[in-house]
Amino acid sequence: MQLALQQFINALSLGSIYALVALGVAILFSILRLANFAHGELMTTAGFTLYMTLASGWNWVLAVIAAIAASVVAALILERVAYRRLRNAQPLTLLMTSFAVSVALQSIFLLTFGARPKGIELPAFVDASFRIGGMRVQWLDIAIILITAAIVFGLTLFLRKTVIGLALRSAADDFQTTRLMGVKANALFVGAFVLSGMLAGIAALFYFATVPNVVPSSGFEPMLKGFIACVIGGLGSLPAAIVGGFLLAFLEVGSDALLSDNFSPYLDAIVFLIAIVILRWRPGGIFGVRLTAEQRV
Amino acid sequence: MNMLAGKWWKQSLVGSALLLAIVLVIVAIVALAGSTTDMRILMVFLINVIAAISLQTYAGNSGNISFGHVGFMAFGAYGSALFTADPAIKAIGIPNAPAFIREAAIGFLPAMLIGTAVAVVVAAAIGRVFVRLSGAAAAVATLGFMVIIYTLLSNAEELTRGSKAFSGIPEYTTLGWCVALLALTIVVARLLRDSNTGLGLRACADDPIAGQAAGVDILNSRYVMWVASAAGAAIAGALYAHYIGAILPKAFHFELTFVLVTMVIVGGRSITGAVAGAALITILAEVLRRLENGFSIGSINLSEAPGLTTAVLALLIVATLTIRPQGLVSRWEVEELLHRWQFRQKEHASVRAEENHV
Amino acid sequence: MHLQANDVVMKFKGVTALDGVDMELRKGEIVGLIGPNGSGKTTFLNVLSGVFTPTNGNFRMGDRQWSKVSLREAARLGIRRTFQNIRLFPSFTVMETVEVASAWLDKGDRRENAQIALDALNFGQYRDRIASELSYGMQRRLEIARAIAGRLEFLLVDEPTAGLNHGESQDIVEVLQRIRGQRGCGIVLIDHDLNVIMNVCDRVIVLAEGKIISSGTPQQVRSDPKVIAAYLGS
Amino acid sequence: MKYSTASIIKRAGIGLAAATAMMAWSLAAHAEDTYKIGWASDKSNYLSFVDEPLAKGMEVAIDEINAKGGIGGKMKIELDRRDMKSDPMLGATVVQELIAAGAKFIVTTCDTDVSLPGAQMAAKASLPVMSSCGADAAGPSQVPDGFGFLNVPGSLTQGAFLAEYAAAKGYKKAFTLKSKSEGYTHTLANAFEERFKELGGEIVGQAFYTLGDSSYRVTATKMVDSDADVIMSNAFPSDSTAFLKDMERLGNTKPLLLVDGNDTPVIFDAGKQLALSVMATYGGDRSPGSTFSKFEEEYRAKFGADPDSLQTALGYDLVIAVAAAVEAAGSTDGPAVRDALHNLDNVHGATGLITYKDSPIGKGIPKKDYALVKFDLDNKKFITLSTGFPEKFPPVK
Amino acid sequence: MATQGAILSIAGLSVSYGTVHAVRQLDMEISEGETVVLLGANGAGKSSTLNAIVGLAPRSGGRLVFAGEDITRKPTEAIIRSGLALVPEGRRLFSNMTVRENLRLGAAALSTVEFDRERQALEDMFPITRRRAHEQAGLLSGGEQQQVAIARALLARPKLLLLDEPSLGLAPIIVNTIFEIIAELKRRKVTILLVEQNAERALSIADRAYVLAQGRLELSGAAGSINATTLEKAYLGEREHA
Repeated sequence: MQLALQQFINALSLGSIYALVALGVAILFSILRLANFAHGELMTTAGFTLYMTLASGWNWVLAVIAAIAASVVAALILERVAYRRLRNAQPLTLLMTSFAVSVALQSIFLLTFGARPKGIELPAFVDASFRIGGMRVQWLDIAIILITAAIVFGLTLFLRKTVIGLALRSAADDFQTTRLMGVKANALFVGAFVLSGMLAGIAALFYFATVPNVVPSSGFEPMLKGFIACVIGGLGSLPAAIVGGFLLAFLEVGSDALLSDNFSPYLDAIVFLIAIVILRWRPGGIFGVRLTAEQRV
Repeated sequence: MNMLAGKWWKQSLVGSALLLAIVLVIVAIVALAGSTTDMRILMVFLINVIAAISLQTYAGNSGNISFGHVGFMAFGAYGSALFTADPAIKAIGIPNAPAFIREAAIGFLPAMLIGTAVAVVVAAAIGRVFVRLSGAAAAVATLGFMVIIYTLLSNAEELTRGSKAFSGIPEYTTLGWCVALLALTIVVARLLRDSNTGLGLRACADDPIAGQAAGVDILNSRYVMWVASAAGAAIAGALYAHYIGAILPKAFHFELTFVLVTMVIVGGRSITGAVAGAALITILAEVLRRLENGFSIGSINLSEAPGLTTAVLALLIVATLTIRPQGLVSRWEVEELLHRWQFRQKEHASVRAEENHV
Repeated sequence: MHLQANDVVMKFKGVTALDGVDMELRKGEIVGLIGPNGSGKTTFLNVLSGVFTPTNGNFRMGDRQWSKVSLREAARLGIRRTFQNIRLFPSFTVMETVEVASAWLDKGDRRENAQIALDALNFGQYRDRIASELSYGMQRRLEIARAIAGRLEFLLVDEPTAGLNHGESQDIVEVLQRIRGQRGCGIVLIDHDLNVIMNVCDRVIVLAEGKIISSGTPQQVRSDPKVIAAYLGS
Repeated sequence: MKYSTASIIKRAGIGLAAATAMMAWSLAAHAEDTYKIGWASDKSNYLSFVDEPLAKGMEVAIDEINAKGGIGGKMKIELDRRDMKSDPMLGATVVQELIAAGAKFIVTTCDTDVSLPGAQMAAKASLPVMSSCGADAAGPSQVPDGFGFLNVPGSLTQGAFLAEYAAAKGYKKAFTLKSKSEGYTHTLANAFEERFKELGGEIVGQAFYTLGDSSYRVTATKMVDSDADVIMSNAFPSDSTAFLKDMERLGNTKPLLLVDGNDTPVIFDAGKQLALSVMATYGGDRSPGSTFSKFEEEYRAKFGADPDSLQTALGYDLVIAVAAAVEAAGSTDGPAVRDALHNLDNVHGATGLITYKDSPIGKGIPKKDYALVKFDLDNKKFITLSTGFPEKFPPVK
Repeated sequence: MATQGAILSIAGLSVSYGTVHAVRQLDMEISEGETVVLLGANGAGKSSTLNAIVGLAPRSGGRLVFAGEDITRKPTEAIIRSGLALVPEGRRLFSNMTVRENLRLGAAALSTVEFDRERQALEDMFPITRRRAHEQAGLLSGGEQQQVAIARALLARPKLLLLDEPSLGLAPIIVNTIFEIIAELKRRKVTILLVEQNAERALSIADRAYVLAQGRLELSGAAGSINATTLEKAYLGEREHA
């Protein structure tokens, strides 16, 4: 029971990180139909920023702000340099472009920082934990879960209460009519990338708080998890991304905790298999719209 | 005479012959003028072309990308390698494998057929799931397939030595084999592409509603292409294994996937496109790599910028996709390109003639 | 052979687009389907050709009866169509566009069959052009050529003269009459140009708010006060 | 417009001419009096983080030898390192290229599996070939005619060494962490398990990870919850640092055994759990005056910084061993150098005495003493507890 | 030929989608406070004209001047911000968002305080927007949706309101409501350009009318001067042809 509870908290914490990554991916997909594989590199950017700022003795609060800012700036540069020209391109072209951008960024990190892991000097409180009824709970996990909840709440508020938030939602639904409301198209794209970059930055903070090193390829694994979460949840929908993130985490932790050691090396395969089985029954994801013939024939 | 008139399969054969002739010219030039290293690059290129054409048979016809085809290459590679490797080496390397594998020492062709058959059976068994997906869901699901195969192979210590290299594979892959199998691949891929199934599927990639209204069965057509392309990938995998002599699961992972998918996307949506993309990517990668090596000895430290090659290659791909999203040759095959070029020449000529009159 | 639609109802998210439509179509007959915007004409075509599954109702053709049919199955039954917003295969040549239908809905040499369909619409020297680069009028014609290649029992044509000038419209009218004559198929024609409808149709059916409000010869329909009211408002 | 097209072409032309001239010059430098070591190395993929420090260590050794006039005082060593991106196919191509460029000795990257096609290519050209730090004891046996070599004693002996240490400490129940992604990350742990059981221990749990995993929470939870009295991890950074962090947060108090891949300052990012940890590595004698400290001084003199991992010392050792073999062979001929290397006995390397002669592990695999070290968290230093070699270890498979 | 007092003047407007000419050489003018109706059969180019005015349809020629400003080359959002509002055909509400949220987007350029003020003023005219403010717009009936769509367009206090087929697909009784709303807007001196199929109703409310056929201006004049016979011809074709 106690072990199960412990693993439950593990899954919640892991799910929070996945959900944040998935949200960042889903925002760009819902508005631009862009499956941004370079999302992981935004996280890596934040990671290297954390490394550099903390290594040069910055206060951790400043470092955190710098990391998120770096990832937002990187997102904006990507929008301007790579994606703006491709606004009307086929989704497949967008997907391949983002794949290539991801590879290019990894190589640039390699050139700049080298391949050796760079240690991030995390403040000591990150490791703190407390006991409750014989169970050891990490403050970090509590923080991750609470902050993620706050971000989801804040994001919901932002998307419901601010004009730009409403416009982002309506653009995902009907881009033309959103422009008819006098909303600037460029502002929308920039807004979407800023949000996506911010989410990548925050997810990176949590990620690098658990992995205390950053390497050029750091972002790949969380990006992939974010994508799986999005796809099984239903691509293009923000709530689905969050649910997908937690679902994936519970799947992972559940199979890891419950399966016998013999299956444990197959964990990645098992998770993907379940994802594919879900897609078999719901090709649009669990909460995806059923793919019907286009309305306007 | 109009090259594109007559029975469709005649055009396929003419086109295949033309494409093959171009590849043969490249082969001849490298064989006559190239170094031993150039020959190796050529062989790898030929194997990659077979893999790229196979991937194209699915991706180019269906408009759906697959990140999973290296999994089928792995089936071809391991399937063929297991049955041909020296039993003495297998006795040490995989002592617990079933005897019919451990003791087998069959020829290249039957072994390749076994590898291909395994890939086809797997593709046929799982294909129905993948053909229903498109876009990002298809990308993630096929990526998942690749990870699953990779994980299974990495763990199959008893059978394949797991993540460790499986060696002692006879080096059967010669230039002759490569060219012969490439010829076969081109012809089959062309016939499939131009067949009713391929034609209908390509139409649906352009507009699924209109395609179905013209009677096309999308899912079954995709399924046929999926299975056929798995077979082609397996053949490429077998050639790979018997060229390199030692294989490991890591060889069939993200890196190779990225290379093949890039070749196909950069090339365009045809068999000719796959060949053109493979040629372009191979040449670019080689030029960049040699530039790096060439400068590594002197005082210029280009070699100290090792990520540069990959970065430049990736940025070139981004540039290609931005400038020419439809790929180098778009949707055309080589004989169609020729025909269209002639056609345009004629049009220009007539315009010029008219201008002269005035 | 008759194609019969019985009590067809189509609802989208609570909006009733078709409200119990009964219709009988006969081979060899050109039927005009008219009505104000939003009256359900295109929806009826979509239901008939398998794009949408109707909420209620069924169809019968010869000894076959169905309530649900896919786009592809409808095509195989010989119920062929064009689209209001032209739907070609943008990367295909003219020849290939028609070949698709010949390949999947016909036996024999698909190129020969496609050529026959193209010739029926005078496509002569255009066969190697890219469909999306044709003029609008030619694209409309190409859609018809594709729709008549292979099995053809009923041809559903959705606004074939939209955006065309008078000469081009006349051309389309002649083409449709010729197809009817040569192939003996039934044709359902939706068009906003009532001159076209009145000229070419044997029978006209008028839809308004998802219901048939009038039908008969063009003359009968034209002088039906209900029709005039529906068009001009009450 | 600042530059005309013509001037750009001209500039490019000059650049090209300069490059050609440089290549010609470099070819001329391949005189008879140099011994070229060709290295198909990973410069840009996931193994580059070990090949980088290895390269620096090799440069230190080459400088040291060349300063004395070269091998035997007359033959300078030259290193030609080319990128094979951890791609086995490209690895074979690069080896072929290096052979064509006049390399007499081939070094491959730090993974015997990825290196194998290249190694077989070298053997076909009758050149000895050594993996820069690959530890799979089966590696050399897969290279024909005895041309294959390792630079380290391999994972089997290290696993056994850790098991013998664990048994001597009185641990009875072990929990292991390993990954099937690489040979190194599970063969070592397998050898540990085998030897540990042989010595009466019990393996109460096994956990698997994938290279690059971010979360070890589930694994750590299981381990802390288990009744194991020792944890053995086959991970290396950054997996091992992430793992140790998660163990810390779950309040683990069980002792941990780590492997040589962690012999780098990066491991200190893992924090407090290192106080509970013991690591197997090489180079036990790091006292002032030892070969190790002499190497460290030379390294500092050349690069102006402390070596950033044990791999630097292994790179140094590689060149020292090769040079000794060439000197002993009195020839640069491939088979002669091979035979001399197989007979190398007690050569002084930075990590201790190197012996290939009559190797108890397998042909081509050197015997070197292991060191057990603990971690000085305040000064980020490794402190040697003991050195030794396992009494018994599993046979090569 | 832009005259004084014209809020919008259109000169030689052509719209083509690729090779399709939807509107050819159209001249039109709307003065402040006027209600103008644009009539024509299906496909005559009415919606294309409206879309071209706000920059959503590709303008292949002509000049558009709105409130003294040349808007010919401006992007949609800039045109909207200069004081135009379009209620598009089919309402196009954001169906997953609430009524209130839809309204808020209609006043994208306004501050929250300004929005609240405008909204309250409008809620009296469109009680539905208050009563069902927090319901999903997609769940409203067609007539209710149309009211929300009109309210949404009015929020930014446009100098000119473009209405595209507001009665489309609505039951006759609801059509009455919509026309009452238009009449009320007219009384409040809102300048309106109305595209409508229901010609009689539209003419009864409008000051002036333009009739399009096949993308060309067929006739124009005071609403009263256009009678049913002329219209019938434009809509149903000449009787002699039949």
